[in-house]
Parts: sequence; structure tokens; C-alpha cells
Amino acid sequence: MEHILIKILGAIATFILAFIVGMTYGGVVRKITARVHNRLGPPFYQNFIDALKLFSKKTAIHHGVMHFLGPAFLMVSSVVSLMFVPVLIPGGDSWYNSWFSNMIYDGDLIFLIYIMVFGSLGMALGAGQTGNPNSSIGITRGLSQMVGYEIPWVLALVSLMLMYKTTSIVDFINVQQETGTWLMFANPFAFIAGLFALMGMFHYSPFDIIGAPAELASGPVSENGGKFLFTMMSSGSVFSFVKLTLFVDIFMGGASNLVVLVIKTFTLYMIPVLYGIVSHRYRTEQAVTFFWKWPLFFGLLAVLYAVL
Amino acid sequence: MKKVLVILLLAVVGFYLADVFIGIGFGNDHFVKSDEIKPVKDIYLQQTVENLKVSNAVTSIVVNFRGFDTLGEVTVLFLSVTALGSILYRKRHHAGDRSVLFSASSIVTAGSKLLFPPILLLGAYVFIHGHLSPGGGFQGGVIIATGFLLMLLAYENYTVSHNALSIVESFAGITFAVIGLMGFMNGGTFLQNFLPVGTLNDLFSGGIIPIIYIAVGFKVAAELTGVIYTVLNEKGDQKNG
Amino acid sequence: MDNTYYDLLTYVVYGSAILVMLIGLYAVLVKKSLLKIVIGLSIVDSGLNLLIVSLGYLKNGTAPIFSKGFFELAADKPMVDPLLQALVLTAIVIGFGVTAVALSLVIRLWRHHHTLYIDEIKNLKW
Amino acid sequence: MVGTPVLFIAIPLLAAFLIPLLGMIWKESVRIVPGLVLMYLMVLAVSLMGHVAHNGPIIEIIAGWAPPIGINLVFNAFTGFLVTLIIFMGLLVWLYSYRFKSNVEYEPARKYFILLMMLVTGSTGVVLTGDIFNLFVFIEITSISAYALTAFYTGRDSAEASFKYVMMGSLASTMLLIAIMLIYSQLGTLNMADVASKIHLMDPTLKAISFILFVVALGVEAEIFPLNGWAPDAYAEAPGPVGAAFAGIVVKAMLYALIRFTYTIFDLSGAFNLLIIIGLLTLVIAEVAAIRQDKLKRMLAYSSIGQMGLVMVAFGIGTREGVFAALFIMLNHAIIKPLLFFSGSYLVYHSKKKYISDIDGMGKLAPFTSLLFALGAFAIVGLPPFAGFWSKLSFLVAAADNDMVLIIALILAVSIVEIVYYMRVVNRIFFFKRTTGLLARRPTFNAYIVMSVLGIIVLMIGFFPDTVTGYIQAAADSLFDKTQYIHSVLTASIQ
Amino acid sequence: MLTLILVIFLGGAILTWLGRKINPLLGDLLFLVSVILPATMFVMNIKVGDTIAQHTLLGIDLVWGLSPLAHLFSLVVVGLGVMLSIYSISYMRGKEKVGMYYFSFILSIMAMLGILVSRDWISFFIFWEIMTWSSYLMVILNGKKVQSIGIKYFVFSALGAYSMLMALVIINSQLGSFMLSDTFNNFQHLSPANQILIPVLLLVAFGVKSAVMPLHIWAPDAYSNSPMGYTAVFSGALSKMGVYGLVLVIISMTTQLPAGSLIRIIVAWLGGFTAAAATLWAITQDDGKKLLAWSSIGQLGYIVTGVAIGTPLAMLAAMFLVVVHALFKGSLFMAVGAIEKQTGTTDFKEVNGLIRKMPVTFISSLLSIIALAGIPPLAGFVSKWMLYEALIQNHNYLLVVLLFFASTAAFLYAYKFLHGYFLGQEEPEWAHVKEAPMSMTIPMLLLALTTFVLGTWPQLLFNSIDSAMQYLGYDATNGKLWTDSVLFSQWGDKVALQPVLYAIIAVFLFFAIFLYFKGRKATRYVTTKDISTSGEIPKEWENLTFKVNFMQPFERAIEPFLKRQIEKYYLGFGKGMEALFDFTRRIYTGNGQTYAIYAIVFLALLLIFRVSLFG
Repeated sequence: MEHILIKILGAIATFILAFIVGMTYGGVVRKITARVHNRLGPPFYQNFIDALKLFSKKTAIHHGVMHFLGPAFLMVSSVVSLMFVPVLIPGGDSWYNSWFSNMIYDGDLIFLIYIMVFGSLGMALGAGQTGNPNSSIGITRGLSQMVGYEIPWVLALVSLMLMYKTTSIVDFINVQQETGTWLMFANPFAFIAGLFALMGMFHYSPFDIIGAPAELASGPVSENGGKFLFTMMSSGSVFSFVKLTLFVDIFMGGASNLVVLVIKTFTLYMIPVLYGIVSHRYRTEQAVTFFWKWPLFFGLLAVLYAVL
Repeated sequence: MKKVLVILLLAVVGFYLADVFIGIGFGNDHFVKSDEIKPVKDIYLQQTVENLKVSNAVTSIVVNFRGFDTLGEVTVLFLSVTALGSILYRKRHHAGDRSVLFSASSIVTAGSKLLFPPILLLGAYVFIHGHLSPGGGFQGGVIIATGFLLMLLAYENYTVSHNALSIVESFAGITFAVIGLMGFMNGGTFLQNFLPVGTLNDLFSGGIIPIIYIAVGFKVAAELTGVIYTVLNEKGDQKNG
Repeated sequence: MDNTYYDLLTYVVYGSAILVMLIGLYAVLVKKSLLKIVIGLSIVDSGLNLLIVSLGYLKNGTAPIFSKGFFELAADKPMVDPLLQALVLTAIVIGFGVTAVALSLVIRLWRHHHTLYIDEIKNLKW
Repeated sequence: MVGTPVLFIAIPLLAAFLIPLLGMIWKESVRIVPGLVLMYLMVLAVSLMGHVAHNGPIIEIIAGWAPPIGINLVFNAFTGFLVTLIIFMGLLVWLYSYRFKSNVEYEPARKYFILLMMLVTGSTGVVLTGDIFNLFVFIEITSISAYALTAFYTGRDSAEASFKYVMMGSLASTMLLIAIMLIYSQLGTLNMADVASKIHLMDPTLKAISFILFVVALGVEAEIFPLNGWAPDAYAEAPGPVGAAFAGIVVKAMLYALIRFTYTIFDLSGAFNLLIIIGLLTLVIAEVAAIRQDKLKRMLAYSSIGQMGLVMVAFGIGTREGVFAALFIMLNHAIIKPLLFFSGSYLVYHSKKKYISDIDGMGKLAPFTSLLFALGAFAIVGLPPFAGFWSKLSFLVAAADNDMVLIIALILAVSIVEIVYYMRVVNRIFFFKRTTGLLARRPTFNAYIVMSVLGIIVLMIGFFPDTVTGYIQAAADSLFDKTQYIHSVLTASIQ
Repeated sequence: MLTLILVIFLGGAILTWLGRKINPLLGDLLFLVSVILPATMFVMNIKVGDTIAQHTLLGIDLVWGLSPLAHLFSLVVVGLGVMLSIYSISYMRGKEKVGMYYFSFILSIMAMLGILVSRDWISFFIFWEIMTWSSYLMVILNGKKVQSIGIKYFVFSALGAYSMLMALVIINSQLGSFMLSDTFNNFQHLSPANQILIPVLLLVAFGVKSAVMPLHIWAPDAYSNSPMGYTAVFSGALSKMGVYGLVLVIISMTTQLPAGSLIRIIVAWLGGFTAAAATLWAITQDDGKKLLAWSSIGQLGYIVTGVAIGTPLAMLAAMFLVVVHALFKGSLFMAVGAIEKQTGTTDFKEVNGLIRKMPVTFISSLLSIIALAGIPPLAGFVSKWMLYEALIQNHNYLLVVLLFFASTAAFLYAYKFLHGYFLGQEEPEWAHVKEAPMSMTIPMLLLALTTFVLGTWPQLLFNSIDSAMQYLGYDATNGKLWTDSVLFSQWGDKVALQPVLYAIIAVFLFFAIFLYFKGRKATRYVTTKDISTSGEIPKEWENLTFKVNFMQPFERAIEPFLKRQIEKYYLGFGKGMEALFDFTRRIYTGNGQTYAIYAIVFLALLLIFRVSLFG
């Protein structure tokens, strides 16, 4: 029981870290995207400004209980999944490492896969009650797409579980530490499949039909402003961080300190972002079927590879 | 095509039947040669003379040994008359006159009138002497019915009373059944003889056999007449004539 | 009389009885008129009765009647099977009953269909 | 003892001869007398059953000639069981028809009741008799009554049905006679027990051929597959109670004859296989035909044929359990099928063509009748806890004990077909909207009683099957014990 | 006692039916009494034991007792039965054929308890069939599509039942006993062929009721066509009888077989496919009943997979899901029933925006949906978690992928359900709608809350499951089955998800309070008409709710799958059979002469084949 306070403090620290990193990445991405599009673009700290603005804004109207609960659900999903990801290698070389390994345990990978999709449901409910058709359309697209990338994603993870007979993220990190080989090289197919899934998760182009600003008025978030939007935004940032960290932990050997973490996650982040900047948008069914073609193939290949 | 197939089919069936019966043989003692086999016909022939004092073995079999069959047989006749009535029944306003295609000539009418009594008499003779000579209740009854047939053919308006036929029929049937039941007297069995059997080749011999056969004769006569009468009374078809 | 005669007679008697039956059957199976079918049925009956009666015959047999004449003239002769004759009697009567019923049915069918063509009388099927 | 077995035959015959006379005096007597006779016979049957249970079989000698010379009647546990069943059903049919025919004129009514009584008597005789030729006579009595009853309604179709029946029936009687003659020509006797004791002396070819002829002949009446073309027509066109009587009485008696030949008289081992084959054929073809019917009674008729097929298969198993199952199915069928015929004929009473679709929504108009029909349907397809289940179960147990896995599978598959068509009808009754304007006919008081009695029996057998299994078991044992039968008949003497 | 309870059920069923004819209120009263009284008696008096009652029918011993496994299932049956009986009173008010509904309801509760107490195959089968036909009456109760849906249900049930019947007579002939225990104990004494045949037959039998993949096609229609008050029992308890049987067969029979592992893998995969395919189908449904029906099939697929894998953890997961599924699916079906009762329709396309009109219904639906989706604080999570873990431990990785896919896709229909009824625009058309009466909402809320309780304190159920599993031959764990799961080992002996729960609740409350109380002051509620659709406020009569082709993009993606309906093949088969039947019956040409020819042909054939027949 004596650790409970430290645990809570560690959790808060993790959250703050995730928030900051996530927000910063978001800003950087906006900047990069703009530069590629040959625009000036906002400064990289623009997201913080936005957040501050939204946070201080008064909420004028609401559409009912679920409207409140939706963003809260979303946040729960992000934060709780954050709690289960070892942000830094536990027992690594930095003194603060243990702060960031909140509730990790042996089977957390499955748990994570599960809880990571929960947010979308909360979000969906919140969006649903607003009664805005654009929200609902966005939600259905998002959920559909989620089902699409879930298969390669799970396949990739399962192939790794198959190879190393474990469901613990920490074990994966340890394996990579011991052998010195990142899993992205140990099972490249799994990495490719996972990467595709990651692209899907980030909702960047070509998989950005969910938000599709021009046609859906930003989709699920369209009825939300002020604190609602702030919550959504911050949870989105945290969630990006969770995904990246998880991916780094599994495929890229984890991070022994914050610097390594930032370098690795940022590099990883750039892949979907840069790919997204230059590609056109898929329709939902195209996206889903896309996920069920090559990524699925690679996923199966990964499993096959793992078996052999 | 169908005909050829049917003929082939019948050839197959016929072949097997012929094979069987020719194997059995004609005119010889066809029973399996074994100590266990004691054909009942031998017993019948023996008992007919010894116990029943009936000269016509067929009669003794029909009326006594297998009298139960005969009761059934009589019932079949009775039923077929009933069935006929039931099948051909139609409500009164539908019922028409007897269909007559052409009238009988006077030779036929006169001849019929002449022949009718002797035919009845012959029939009666045949069934009364059923236990003595070839013939019996069935044969006699049929002969009597021919007499009625003759009259019905000869005279368009000749009618037989349905009630009378039923009464005769019923009484004859009841006689048969009651005589059968009377066999239970003295601890006997159904249809068992309870009368003195007399001597062989006497008119009054054979116990209950002649009585039953006479009843059967009446019954068959009435029933056959009934059948003929019912069918004759069927109105001709409306379309052709 | 010699045995070849009886052998021949076997073929002739049984053969003809069975032939009669088959002819009747042929009428039942092929002829299209209800009346002919009924006639066929009764031909089958006749053939059968013939068959049964001839089955009961014995070489040099005599009628199964113990009349005075029998005791005087033919006491040593075997008697033909009386049982089969009795059965035939029953069979004939029953055959008569069935024929009567069949004919009455033909009359009924004629009343309603005004035809005796069997292929047209099949309202009840399948 | 209230009487001897011969009274089962003699009393109804006497009554049949008397009825025309009585009818001239008092018209109502033509309806009442048959009922009284049947009631008396019922009392007789029950008391004789009691007697048989304690003192062994009763061999009734007729005309004072002990078997094998004379004709004899055998009343043992097996035949007694069937006779009781037949007479009970006859009584119910009589009760049901008593008012059913009240609007019919005197003449046909008189004939109807005589024929009905003779139908029962003929069937009783078939079961009781111990003589092959006498069997033939009783079969003819039954048949002729059945021909006439089939054609009882004066429509054109009933005559057609009856004519088909006559054609098949008289072909059958021809074959039966040939077979009887073959047996007689070899063994010189007509008594069943005597024949049975000597059958081993017979030439195998002749034995086989005569058995085949018996099968074909009795098969016509017992409705086995290629010979049952007449049956659906006759069931469907006969008046409702007569259809019930066919299912409950006639077929049972005819099947009895077939079984008696297979089990007691002949000693052919292949006979059981033959029974199974023809039973399966009958079952499958009939059920398959039933599912496509659009007339209620016709459907019931096919179903009835199918059930007979099942009974034959059960008999074909050839073990004591098989016989038990077969008799149980027979009993259930004899109770349930009349229930279906009775209630079914009220459900389609006002319908001209008697289509199944005419009973849509009858559940509202005639709840009691509909409920009983549903009860019957549930029972006959073998849904527990109704009567049909137990018989089906005992059948399957018997079959499984003989490793007839494929046959079980086939029969169960056919049962699914059966379920489909019965449930379709039940659905129509209760869950369809009434489409035709036809009203339901209220059953007469007698019909209520009859249907209730049958329904109660169905439930009773369903919940307490052991009330009847004792009798069935005794009957099965009795049929199975061939030597005992032969011995008891051949040693019989006048008491 | 047991006999008395069953007799009370039976008598109650008939009395209720009659009472309903006399006076509706009397019927209602009798109905409640005849469900609750014997159910209470059952719970109070019937303790686990081998032989509680014994009867002999037809020379067959009918032995009734309660095994621990059955006890677990009986809790589900009794619980759901009582809840639904209270619910049904209001639900059925003003409908037709209430008497028949009550009758069938009571009978099927009786039959289910009967199945559970049966210690021999015969009474098992009898109750099984009573259950079948009483539920059949329910399926066709509303009189719609009776001939297609009802017959389909009955045919499949009969297929199952007759498979069972065949298996049990073979068992009897081989082992000489109908007792369940003898069957399992002496299974080795069967011949090798029968050792395969009997489990397969029984799997078909139970697979039908538990709607495993190729045998499932009756289920969606049957579930959605029965009155909702009963469908909850149907899906929650009745289908579990199939699971009960599967557990018996798989654990007690296939484990004794060399080929058993193959059978189990096949069944597990069938379960997985069922889960995945049913989920996809559920997504495409536009009717809440149908959606839930397919969802039930999917959930049963999970259970079947768990049972088939059969490791202690998998079995634990399956048993847990059995109970939990009954709870949340019961609650959901009740919610649909309430909506049907209040609005008269269950079509997503017609009704929407009920969240403020029917809040209690919404809350219980929400909780149940969360449980269904397997999200942590609620009970669905525990079972699914354990299932995945068991599969991974057992190295069935591809099956895990399949199930993951299924449960992810389940989010789609879960959302569709909630959105379809409760969210979206509030239409004036439904302005009059009121919350359902208390007697309907309270049972549904109770069930939903129970899922919450069980999700947080799963050990409440573990003792029952533990004793049930010991009965099946698993090692005694003294209530610590959970030790097999990594969740347990991580958090010590607390056997709980409290930490996760607390974390979730803490974060949730934090943000909820943050959003609500912080923002609430100046916030006003606006109707859903008042939305920002490009600055234009929609008119009152304009229906903006997105509800037609709700999942169209996804449906397009899975189009190739949707085209391949198993049902089509069955229908084709059925049509073919009917055609064959129709052809066959033409043997009866209606021509008497033909019949006579048949007779002669038959005679000729017999004569010709006489030698092969009779030697």
C-alpha cells in the first residue's frame, strides 16, 4: 500500500508526458504537412495554444448526458491504455523509468488490444447523442475502418506472441534487449502488417475519411466545442502517444530513456504522416478491403513465419 | 408397349405359378410324404360317414366341419347385398323406373311364367337334398334366384317386395346363427350338432346340417334376388338413353 | 391309364387354369373399360377356382358322396378331395359378392362420369 | 366369464341379421343395436382378457371338432389385446357416428351401421381365427364392408376410391387363395397351429412362394408400399369416422395377419428382412407423399400408411423388444389417428374440397377440436410427453439393440418430414388468419365425448405409459412364443 | 420435492392458460405464482445431489438429481425465468394469445430445469423436446411467417433432437444403461466406430440449440420472431441448454478419445467462425431484434469455442460467459421489448432519439452493451479476457485473431444498437413516448447491474463454477481458478479487477465531473435539432438522423461474404427435397390399373428374387 501514492504520482507524470509529447507531435505534423503542401503552417506549439483556448472557453450548450459522457469515455480509454504500456523499459538505466511503468503485467498486450478500441465506442456514443448526422456518419466510418485494421494488427501481434510465447510487452522488450535484434527485423512481416494497422489507427490520409473535414464537417467532433473538444483533443494526443510507444516497445526495442523514446517514436510517427501527406483518401470500403488484402497477407505471412 | 410389358410380366408370374403347380402334379396324392402329415380330408371323409351320417362329404364340410366359414360366407353375401344397396342408394326423387331397353316378347313372358314354378321347385329340391346329393343351399338358392331373374326380365313391372326379401333373409340368417348358438347346449361348442344324426342316406339325417342348409338356401335365394333386383332397378344413364 | 397321359394332363389342366387366370389378369391390367376390368377380375376368379378344383382331383377318383351307388359301385375308388370343393364353393360365393360390389361401383361411376374409360376416372391421385 | 370368444363373431352376425327386422318395427334400433352389441363385446373382451391373464389362452373349438380338424378361435394375450383394441375403437367410431349420421335417411343409416359393425366383426375374426381359410373369409367380410363404407358418400370420388380398393382387394384375395391352396396341397391342413408345426416339412421353394403370395395378398390390405395405391383415396373419400376405423381397426387386423404368418406359421429367416425392406419403403414413400398433400384427410391417410410401415419395420426387427415396440406403435396409432381423423373431419366440415388451407385460423372458431387435433399431431410425431414418444422410443431401442444404425437414421430423417407436415397444419390452425368465410361446425355431444376419451388416453399413455405396457408386453410374449401357441391349439379339447 | 416442483410448473401452466380464459388478471396472477413459487422452491430446496427423485417408466429408470454443473445453469434459468415472468406481465398486456404465451413460458422454464436435473438420457430427451415445442409455440406466437420461420426452427430442433435420440439408443444398446454417468464412465467400452459416432451425433444435437455455425440458421429468425419477453429466455437460458450438453459431451466424452482433440479443435473453430460470421451479420441488420439475435449467436460462438478448447481457464471463461451472456442479453432483449411496447416498432430506421424518453432503458442497455462489447468494468470483459488468454496458452493463435476480429466488429453493432434506438435526432413523431412501466424496467436494470457487479467481483460466481468444473473432472482449485489467469497472478490473491475498475472509474469520473460540473453552469440543453450543420438549423419536420444504410460502407466491404449465405444452401436443399418428394408421390398415379400393375410387378419381383431373400 505504500506504493499507491507513488503509483498515482507516476501515473499523473506519465499522463503529463504523454500529453506533452502527443500535443507536440501533433503540432509538428501540422507544420510538416503545411511545408510539404507548400504552406507556411502554424507553429509547432499551436496545439498547446488551441488546447488552452478550448480549455478556457465556456460551454454554452449540450445535447444531453451522453454528450458529456462520450468524451469522458474517450479519455478513459486513452488514459487506461496508457497505464498499461511500459513507456520506458522498466528497470532501465534512467532513475525515472519505474515511474512510467504504471500497471504493466504479464498479459497486458491482450488487454491493450482490447481497451484501445473502447475509446471509439465512447466517442461514438457521445457523437451519437448530438444528433448531428455528420457525426454519426463519421463514427460508422471510423468503426468500420477499425474493424479493417484490427485484423492485420492482431495478426502481427499474435505472430509475435507465437514466436516468443508471451503476452507481456515487457517480455518483448526484454527479448529484444537480450538478443539485440529488434522484432521489426526478427519478424519483418509482422512489422509491415503492424505498420499498416498503425497507419489506419492514426486516421491520417489515406485513411482519413472519418474526419473528412470538407464533407463531414470534421465528422465525430463536429458538435463539440470548448471543453468537449479539449478533452477529445488531449485524449487524441495521449492516444497517439500510447500507440507509438506500444509500437516502439514491441517492434523497436523499447526506450531506455526519454531521449531514445522521443527519437524512436518520432521516427515511427513520420512514416504514416509522410505517407499520408502525399496520398489520396480512400473511401471506407476501399480502406477496409485494403486492410484485408496486403496487410492481411503480411499478417498471415508473419504468423507463418513465426510458426516456421 | 404397355401391353407387351404386361404380357412379359404375366409370363413371368405365370411361369412361376405353372412351375409350382406342375411340380405339385395333377391327380396324385400331392401331400408331403411324411409320417407327420395326416391330411384332414381323410378325417373328414371318415367322420362324415361315421359320425355325421351325411352322404355328401362336401356338404358336411361346408356346413359342419367348416360351418364357421359358411357362416362367414353367408355374411359376405348379406354384406354384398347391403353394400349394393348402400352404394347404389339415391334419394327418392332421383330414383327412377327400371331401365328397359326393349320389352320381352310374349314367348319369353309366357315361357317364364311356365318355368318359374318348376325352377323354384328344383331349387328347393337341391337345397333340401344338399346333404345327400351334389348340391346344397348355395346351389339351390342360386337356382331359385334364376327363377326370379327370369320373371324380372320377362315382366317390366314385376316387383319383389324388399321387405319380404329382408324378412326371409333375416330369418334365414338368424336361424343359422341361432342354431349355431344352440350348439352350446349340453356343454357343446358353437355350431355343434345337437340333434340326432339318423342314418346315412336318409332325408332326415345329418342332424343340424339340412336345417342350416335350408336356411342358407333361403338366404342365398333372397339375397341373390335382392342383388338382381337392385341392379335392375338402377335407372339407365341420362346421356345415352 | 398310364402316367404319360397324366403328365400331359398336368400340363393341360394346370396350364389352362393358369392361362385363364392370366387372361383375366391381362384384362385387369390392360383393358381400359371398367366393365372389362370387372370381367377380368371374375375371369381370374374362375381360373383360380378351376385350379383349386383340379388340385383336388385324384387318379381314378370319384365324387366325395357316400351315396348308395358309391358303396355299390365304387367303394374301392379314392375320393377326390372334398375339402377343396368346399373351399371353392366358398370362394365362388365370395367372388360373387365382390363382383356384385364392383359392378355396383361401376354403375356409380357411370352415373357421375358418363364414361367407363379408366384413364379419365382419376380425380384422386398423388 | 361372460361368454366365449366365438360370441365376438356370432353376436354381431346375429345382430346384423336382426337389424333389418328390428328396423321395420323401430327405426332408431338400427343405430342403437350395433352400439349395444359393441358394448357387450367390449365387456366380453375385457373379461376375457382378465381370464386369459390368469388362466392362459382360450382356444375356442367350433362345431365340436378339435383342431386341426375343425376351425378354432384363439384368444390369447396377443389376439386379445388386438381384439380389445379393435372393439374399443369400433365402439368409439359407433359413438362418434351415432349423431354424425343423424341427418342421413333411414335406409343408408341402417346400412352404414350394419357395415360398420361387420367391419369390426370381420377384423375381430381375422385376429381371432386359427384357421387360414377362415382368415380369408373374414378378410373378405372386412373388405366388402370396407368397400361399401368407402363408397358410402354418394359423390363420384368415393366410388372411384372404392373401385380402386375393389380391384386391389380382389387381386389380393386371389393370391391369398393360391397361397392357401399351396399350403394345403403340401401339408393337408388349414389350421394355423398345425401348419406351423409342419411347415418345416415343406419344400423350401414352395414355402417361399406361398409366403410371397401371402405377403402380396395381405400387403394390399396392410397397405405396404407398392400395393397401397388404393389406401389414400379410400381414407380420404370415406366418411370421417370410417377413415378413423380404417386406421384404427382394419389395418391393424390385416397387419396382424401378416405378422401371424411371418412369426408363427412360416419359419423363413429372410421374412424379417423382407418386412424391414417393405416397411422402410412404405414409410419413406408415404411420408414423402404426405408432405406434399393439400387435402387434410389425404395427408392423414399417407401418414397412416407411413406409420404402418414403421410398425412393419418394428416387427421386422424380430426380437421381443421389436414386437413390443411394434404393438406399442400400433396401439398408439390406433388411438391417435382416429383422434386426428375425428377432429380433422370437423375442422374441414364445411369445406367443399377439404383443403388444408381451409382450416386456417380454426383455433379461434373451434378451440376444443383444434386443441385435440394439435394434441394428436404432437403425439403422432412422437413429441414427449405424449403417447407417440414412448412407442417411438421403444422402437428405436429395439432397433439399436440390433445394430440397425442406418435404419434408425433413416427413420428419424423421415420423422423430420413427418414433423414438417403436421406442424404446418397445426400452424395453420392456430396461427393463421381465417381466409375463408366458412364457419366451424360444432361437434356433436357424442363427438365431444369420443374425442375427449381419445385425448385423455393419449395423455394418459404419455404420462403413465406403464398403464398399458403390461398388456403389450404380455401380447408380445404371446406372439413370440410360437411353440406355446402350437401346443395350446393342438391340445385343445372341448371344455 | 423435485417431482412436486415440476408438477407445480406443469399444473401451473395449464391453470394459467385456463385462468387466462376466465379473467386476464387471474391469468396474470396465476402466471406469476406458477413461475415464482416453484422457482423459489427449486432454489431453496433442491441441493446438489445425485439422486433426488426417481421414477420408472416403461422399464426405464428416470433419475433426477442436480449436479454442480447443472446447478450453475439452473441459476441462470431460474434467475432469468423469474425476471422475465415479472417483465412479461406488462409486456404482454393487451396482446393476443397471452394464455398461450404464459403456458409456453412456464413449460419451457419447467423443461429447462428438467433438463438440468436429468441424470439419465431419457428424461433429458423428454424435457429437451418439451423445451423444443414450447419454445416453438413462442416462435410462431405472433403468427408472422409461421410456415417458414417456425418450420425452420422445428426442423432444426428435430434434427438435433433426433441426433440425440439416435445417440442415446445406441448408447443404451451398447452399454445397457440410459444413465448419463454410466455413459461417461463406460465410454471406453463402446466400439471405436461408436466412440466417434456418438459424440458427433450429440454435438449435432447440442450444436443446433447452441446455434453453432452450419446449424444456426434457425436462430436469428426464431429469436427475433418470438415475443421479446421470451426471447430473453430463449437466448439467455434456452440456448445455454445446448451449451450444457456440449460441455457434457466435450469434457466427458471427447477427452477419452484419441481423435477427441481433433473434434474439439473443429468445434472450437466452428465456434470461432460462428462468432465472426454472426457478428458480421448482426452489423447488417436494421431491426433491433434481429441484431440481438445474431449477436446472441455470436456470443454463443465464443462460449462454444471456450467449451471446446476445454482447458480449465477456457472452461471457466465459457461458464462465466454463459451466466453473463444471459444477464446482458436478457437485459438487451427486454430493452427491445420495452421499446417495442412503447413505440410499436423495433426498426432502427423508424425509431430514434429515445434517450431522454426512456432513460432507464437506455442505461440498462448501455451497461449491457458495454458488457457485451467486453469492456473492462463490466462482466463481459472478464470472460473474454480469460478466453483469449486460454486460447493463447493453448497456442490457438489464429483462433484468437478470429475472435478478436469478432469482438472488434461487435463494436459496430453495439453502436448501431444504441445509436439506432436512443441516439440521433429526437423526432416529434416519438415525442409522446414514455418510459416503460416499472415492472419492465426494474428487471432489466437489475440484470444490467448484475453484469457490473460480476465484472468487478467475478469471484462471486467462481465458487459455483469451480464446483461445476470439479464435477467435470478438473482439479480442485478451492476458488482460485483465477490463478490460471495472468490477471490474477499480477495482483495477488484478490481475485479481482478492482484496480482496473478503480483506475477506470477514477479517470472517468474525473473527466466527467470536469466536463459536467465545470461546464454545466452556463450550459443549456438544446434539442438535437439545434446542431451546426454548416450554420443552418434544420426544420422540425426535417429528419436528419443518419439511419438508412447505417453501416453501408462496411457492408460494401464485406459484400462477398454476405452473398454466401448458408441459408441459401439449406433452402436449395429443401427445395430440391420437396421437388423430389413431389416427384416421388407421382407414383400414386390415381389410376387403379397402375396400382394393379404395381402389385403384379411386386409379386414378380419377389418371385424372381425369392432365392436371395429366403435362401
